[in-house]
Amino acid sequence: MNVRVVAFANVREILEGSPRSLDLPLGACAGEAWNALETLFPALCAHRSSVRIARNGRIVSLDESLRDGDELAILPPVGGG
Amino acid sequence: MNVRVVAFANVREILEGSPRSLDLPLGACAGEAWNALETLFPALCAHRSSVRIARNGRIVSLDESLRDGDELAILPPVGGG
Amino acid sequence: MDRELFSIVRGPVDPRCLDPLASDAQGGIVTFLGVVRNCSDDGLTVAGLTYEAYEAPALREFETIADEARERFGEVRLSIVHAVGELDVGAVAVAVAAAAEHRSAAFDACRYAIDELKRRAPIWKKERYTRGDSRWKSNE
Amino acid sequence: MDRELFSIVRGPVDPRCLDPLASDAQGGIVTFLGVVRNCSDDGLTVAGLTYEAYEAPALREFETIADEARERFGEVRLSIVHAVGELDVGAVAVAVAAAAEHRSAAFDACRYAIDELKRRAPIWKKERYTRGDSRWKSNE
Repeated sequence: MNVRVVAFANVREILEGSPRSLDLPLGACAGEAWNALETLFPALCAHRSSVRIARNGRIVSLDESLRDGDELAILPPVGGG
Repeated sequence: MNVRVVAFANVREILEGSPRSLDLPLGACAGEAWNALETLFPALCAHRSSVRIARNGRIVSLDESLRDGDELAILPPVGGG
Repeated sequence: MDRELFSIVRGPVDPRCLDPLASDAQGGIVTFLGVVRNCSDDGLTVAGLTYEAYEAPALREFETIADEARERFGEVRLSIVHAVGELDVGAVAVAVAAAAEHRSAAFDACRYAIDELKRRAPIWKKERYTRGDSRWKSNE
Repeated sequence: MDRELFSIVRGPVDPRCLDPLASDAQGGIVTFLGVVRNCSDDGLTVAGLTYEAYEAPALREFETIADEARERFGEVRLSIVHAVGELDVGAVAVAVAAAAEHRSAAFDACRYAIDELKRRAPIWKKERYTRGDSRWKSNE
């Protein structure tokens, strides 16, 4: 299955220029998606403990199962205002 | 001696149409000025405990001595904002 | 640092008079607008308010309040503008703005200023009701 | 009751977008403007900020924050507008307005909204310095 990846701020800059979709085994969870991204972009390791993952716009835990077509967002610590 | 009297809100309405100066014995204090006003305008009695008196723009106690030419202001409880 | 404004104006306050308070060093600006409501606290329908002020002492009080806010909350700039005369429902009767490097001081200073203005400034308010009468209302 | 505004705009926020929040029943309007400062918290001279947002979730967060403010502080109306893109020093990055019958709820709701926005809304900020480099800054 395939999920679309969106990222922001410093994480977006690490992923910049890369395809924004990720092929994953059917039934993969959010944590597996993150691991796949880390393999592709080792610079992400430093952000592992600080990012949150959103599935279709809602924050989820790493064991959340994904579905084909999901939007997976990588959210570093926020800085609005 | 003569002091100028200014008043505000409901107290101003009680004094309305009256001369705005008050003749007092030399060396009179703010309390005596108030008493003279109460004699002229008995409706002021009801406000005795709630008003404050300012001499030349500064709140004073009733025993403050007045001087010729002072501005005496009668201030009911405030309602700004 | 002298774009603070302490003023009493005839008729409604135009909140844009607070705009010059902003500066490049201040990250937070908190503004309070007091607006004439259509209903009194005791449930009467309000046609408008009439304010009067003991003007020079009121302006001195505004400046004293601003000095106190700086003592309490640190470097903060304040403007305070109050209307006198007849105001319709919806008009701005009072505008307070506080600008500070960070938002916490700006919130605290703005709130302190409007609270103290209502408690201390020599300004009076008469509520005019749609049924025809009117009444002086104090903040006590 | 639907003149509340939750919005993300490209470029500086025009604070006048908050004006429609006023109504004849609300006596107190508290506004917070967050302005781009010329100096970072660590003392560097700032040329400007660049914001980005995860827009749809950020707007939902604004509405959730407004709902929470109503639960906590009673009948209050809120508008929240945040900028994205490049902002110069002095530009308004975020504007929050709270209108309530009395000022206390308006102050509390406005402060709650900006505090929670900074804590929770999926928005990010990069400081650009006059010396040429830039850095992502979180609120943590």
